[in-house]
Amino acid sequence: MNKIKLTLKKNPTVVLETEVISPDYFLERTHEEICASVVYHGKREKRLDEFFDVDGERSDCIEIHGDLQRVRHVGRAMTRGEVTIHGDVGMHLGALMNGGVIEVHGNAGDWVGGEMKRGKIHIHGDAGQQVGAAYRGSIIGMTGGTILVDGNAGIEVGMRMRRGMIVIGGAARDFAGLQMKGGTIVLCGGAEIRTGAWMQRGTIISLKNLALMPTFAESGVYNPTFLNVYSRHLKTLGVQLPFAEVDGRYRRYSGDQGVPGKGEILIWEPAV
Amino acid sequence: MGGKVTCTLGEVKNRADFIVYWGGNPAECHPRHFTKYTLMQKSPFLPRGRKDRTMVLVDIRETKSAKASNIFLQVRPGKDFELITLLRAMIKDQPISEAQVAETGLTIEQLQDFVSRMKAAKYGVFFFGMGLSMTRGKHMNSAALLTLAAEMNAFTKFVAMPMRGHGNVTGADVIMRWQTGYPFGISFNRGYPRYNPGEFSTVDVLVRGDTDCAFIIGADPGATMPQPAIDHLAKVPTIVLDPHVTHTSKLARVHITTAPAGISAPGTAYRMDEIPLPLRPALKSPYPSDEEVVRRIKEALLEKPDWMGERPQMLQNQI
Amino acid sequence: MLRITGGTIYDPANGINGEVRDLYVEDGKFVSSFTGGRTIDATGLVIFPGGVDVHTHVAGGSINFARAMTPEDHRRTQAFIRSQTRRSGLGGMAPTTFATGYLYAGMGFTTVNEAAVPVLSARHTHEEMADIPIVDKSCLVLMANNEIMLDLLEAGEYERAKHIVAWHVWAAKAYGVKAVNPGGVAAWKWGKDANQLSEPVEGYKNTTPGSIVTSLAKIIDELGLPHPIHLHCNNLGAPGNITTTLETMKHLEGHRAHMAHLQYHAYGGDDWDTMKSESAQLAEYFNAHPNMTTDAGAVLFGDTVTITADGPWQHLLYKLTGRKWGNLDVENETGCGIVPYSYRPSNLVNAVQWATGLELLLLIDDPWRVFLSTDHPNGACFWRYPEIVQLLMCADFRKECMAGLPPEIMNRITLPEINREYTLYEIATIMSAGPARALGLQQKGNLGIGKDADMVIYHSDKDIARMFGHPRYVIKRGEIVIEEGDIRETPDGSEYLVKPSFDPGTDEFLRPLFEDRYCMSFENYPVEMERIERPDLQQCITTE
Amino acid sequence: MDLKVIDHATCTFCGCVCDDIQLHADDERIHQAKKACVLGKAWFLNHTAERKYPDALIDGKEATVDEAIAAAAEHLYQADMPLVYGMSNTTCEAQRECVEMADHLGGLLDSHTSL
Repeated sequence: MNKIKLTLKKNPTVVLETEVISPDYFLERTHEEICASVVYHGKREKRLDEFFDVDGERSDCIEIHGDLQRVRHVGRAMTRGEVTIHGDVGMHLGALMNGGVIEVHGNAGDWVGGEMKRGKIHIHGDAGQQVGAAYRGSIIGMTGGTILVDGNAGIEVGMRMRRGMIVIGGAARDFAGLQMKGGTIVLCGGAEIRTGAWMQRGTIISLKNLALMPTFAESGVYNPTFLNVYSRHLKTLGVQLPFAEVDGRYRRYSGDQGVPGKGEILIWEPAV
Repeated sequence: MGGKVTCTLGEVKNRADFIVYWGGNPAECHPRHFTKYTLMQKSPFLPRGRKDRTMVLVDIRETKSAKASNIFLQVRPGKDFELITLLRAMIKDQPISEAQVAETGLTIEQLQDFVSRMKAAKYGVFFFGMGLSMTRGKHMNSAALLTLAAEMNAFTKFVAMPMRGHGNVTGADVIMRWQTGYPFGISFNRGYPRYNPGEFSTVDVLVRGDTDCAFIIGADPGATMPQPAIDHLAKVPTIVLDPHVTHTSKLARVHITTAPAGISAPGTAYRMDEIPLPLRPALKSPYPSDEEVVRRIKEALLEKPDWMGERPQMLQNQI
Repeated sequence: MLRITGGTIYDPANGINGEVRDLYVEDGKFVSSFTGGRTIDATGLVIFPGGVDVHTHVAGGSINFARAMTPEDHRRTQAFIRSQTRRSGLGGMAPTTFATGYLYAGMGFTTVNEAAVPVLSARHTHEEMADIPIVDKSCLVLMANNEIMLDLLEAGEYERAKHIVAWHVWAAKAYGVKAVNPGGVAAWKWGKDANQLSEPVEGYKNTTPGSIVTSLAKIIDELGLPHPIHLHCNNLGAPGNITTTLETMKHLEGHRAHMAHLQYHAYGGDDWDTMKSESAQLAEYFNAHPNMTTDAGAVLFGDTVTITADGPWQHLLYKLTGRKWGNLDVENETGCGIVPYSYRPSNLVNAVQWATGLELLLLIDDPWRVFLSTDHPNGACFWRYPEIVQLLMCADFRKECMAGLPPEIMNRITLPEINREYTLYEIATIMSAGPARALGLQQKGNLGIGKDADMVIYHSDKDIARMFGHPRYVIKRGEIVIEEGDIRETPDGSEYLVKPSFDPGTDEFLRPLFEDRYCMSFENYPVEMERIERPDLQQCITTE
Repeated sequence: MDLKVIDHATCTFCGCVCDDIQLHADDERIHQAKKACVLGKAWFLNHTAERKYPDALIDGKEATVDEAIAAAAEHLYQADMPLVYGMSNTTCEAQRECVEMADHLGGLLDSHTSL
């Protein structure tokens, strides 16, 4: 398949902002046009090929190699195609994304999929803070799509999200699901404190025990059939969600009473 | 969604009959706050002054400010956010049990009493300090108290205000807002202001090494910031303007001594409630003012060739 | 020296209605003629005096509070990139100061009046105004809830109250006096509101909102301020508030008055479900009472942030919308509330508001007495004025817009029955000549000899919104500031002030009261003249 | 010796910004700060008009203000991502210059608030 391959050849000394690295932008552009795309090294306008070797043209399939920790806004607002990154990548990966697939074989910075609408992001390593979250002052975070993080994630996972799904394979830090309005967060490795704080609606599923806010009230045990559906969906994404009664059950908590909200947190209790 | 409900300090002086200090120690950090604004003043509405006012201190330890208070609520360290969220639930008559309250270190009776006093107040005010805003949860702790204050307005008049330290930090906040739209944590690298605390805030920027030259004025990060941040300041060219040769000056490439504001440099400063006040310097300094030095650096920059080149006048879509 | 030849001129102040004439500018003023100099060929173009906004909120504590509350809007709005000579800025619901200047000038406005300055934040307001480039500015100090003044009125000490008002105008370096919700803000500080004009204000025995209005109007007339009392009536935005508004107007008989954002005060009905427009009734009274001017406070559909010194209204909005809310109470005078808000055509209340603003503009006969405004940013952002011009000039376009409203609105508004279309001459009146006259700024809104050479040159265009949104040239005091959308120059504007006379003993009288009520030193309050960038002191006038 | 008296002086040590201080000063130092609190007194009395520090330092060596301004401007001009930080203990007038400089530099701008 026709594909554009970018290889980092010069390490940025400060932040490199590259919202042009996006399938939508590259699709109709020639090799020379891609090479000449404007990126921002700190405050200075530079050509993309000052930092990357560029191979290929006119494709919505992008493969990037190198340590991109300082490279931000890759795949911003993309609506189609694929971006595959071999290495770590910086902030705002796939922010405002509206379709397509991003895969990172490495770690990602903060704001992965910030306010994204559609599409899929898979981070094989760790992610930073504010995965799928709302930007400062926005009322709504992620409104659709899927974010998978195999490793750990920072604070405020899914802050103010309304729809969509976030799966954290490892542990999340504080405030996962902060002010959540809908959608689903699956925490395979549990989370630190204040999970679901101020949530209005939505579901947080944790496979590890959680220290919950005092404003969540236990509302019974739960083996709902919809988890079966979730489980099958998650299986296609490579995530195992237990749902059989013989294996255990989910304890259900509702809150956050401080709002007051109608969110739910389901915590898996394996059968003894 | 909450919001921010606040007032000027004169309103507190004239009207506030219920004053809560949360995570701050005004007796030692803002010594005249009690006497000038909150507790001791009499007004037509509060003719008996201190006797007409109730003060509550919420803190993790019994500081000197506790002596001035009518009620001291000792919250367990790191449980402010939980406590405020419980209060948000209780003012809305959500069922809260003794067990839910336990982790805050307070009893349900204490919280019920606090809630009923808040609701009975004619004019309530929360002042919050760094004990709230700088502990785990940071801006969310402040947001929690601001939200509680906003929600209390369904019952009575209630406001909240941060106890800003450090002289004129409020002025910086106010000016950045009118000139850029944002209070702090700003980047101009795309030719217009963008805002993202965590991305553009200084400690994060320094720790990640996202800057290659630092201009420091009216602050001494070399004495207060985490070591990796200080290390980066030492690594890049750092420029310091300060009345003293500071810790930061010692690791800087350039230090310029300036006249201290309000002592020997004239100008304006904003109080914590965003009221501007003129400065009346008593001394003549042998050093130039910050204002003069920064203006001259700016003028020197303007004389250099334009590095930016042609850019559009305006963008419809920001990044 | 600049000459503009062959343009079609609309200059209502001099009765010139679409005549082709040449204009000559020297040293920032219009002159009769000269030879040489640069020439702009304006053949086929339309020339207006520069726009004047009589009522807007662009500088000071409240708009700056609104900026803090809406970072999400700053991100989605237009960004002005800095150049070697120009600062960067952001537009949107609450634009930054620099962008405010660029946006106003960009649509041909050259003078703006900041309508609400709390006594304590005057110094702040002036600092912000100094950072609004291009346009000339003035501001109005809030007085109607000033506790010291109210106490004096209560005690019957009218003369003393007058000195207090004059002292405050000068101390704040203001140009006039704004009265907001008289007596109501004082009550709000206890979580209450003053709704009845004849009932005593909370904490007073004799003083009523009505008596405050009458006294203040009289004081301002006697002081000879060029701009009359600038009044935001009680009960803003409430269904059925037409009664309050008409009663307020009766209290103003015999005095000059400017009624701010009348749209918000022209509702019938008993509650939100029955709310309807009473603009016809209001316009009828208004037409018969030439002592008053007004600005529309029109609403346009879309997002904005509402921000007024009317705390009670804002708390109601917060409860209605459940959105973010900010409130800032300033001691002894004012409170301001801030709520981001979206006006939607599908919302019956919003649709009534939209129609009411237009109805007032169309039903008030005399364009010299009703002015274009949205009470920026409350009804809509100021940079959307060209859309209102289009609605006023094109009845068909209005009908098109009405087709999108809920059908049940039709018995609540009179807009469908109005066929009036504004002429260019009338637009020039409500956008420039009229507000300049109401403000008492004789050098503005006027293309006559000796006046400030502020003008806007439009392409003649059937698309009215485009014509008024994208002028060919904007000229400020003889300098081309905008050319075909490009910002050419960003000169500093002047600030208009007045110094009404007051008893020199006022300081001594006021000092103890001030220090008792306020929380800053009396000496530190008055804004020093040297703090005002380019002050322009205007004379007080004699009114009969 | 007669001390100069300044009424209604403003203290910028903490966020209270008390503006009712009476200062008694000679040419060299402030001897009294009436009404100021213990922190404010220390603030006023510890600053003097003495030349305690060199005018400027470049790479640790004494320099003139002119040289230091030129060096500062050059460092800032060369940087790809300069940072302007602090602005707590200074005047609004200086803060406005700082914001303008950051705008011109295309750099980062931040205050103590972000800590």
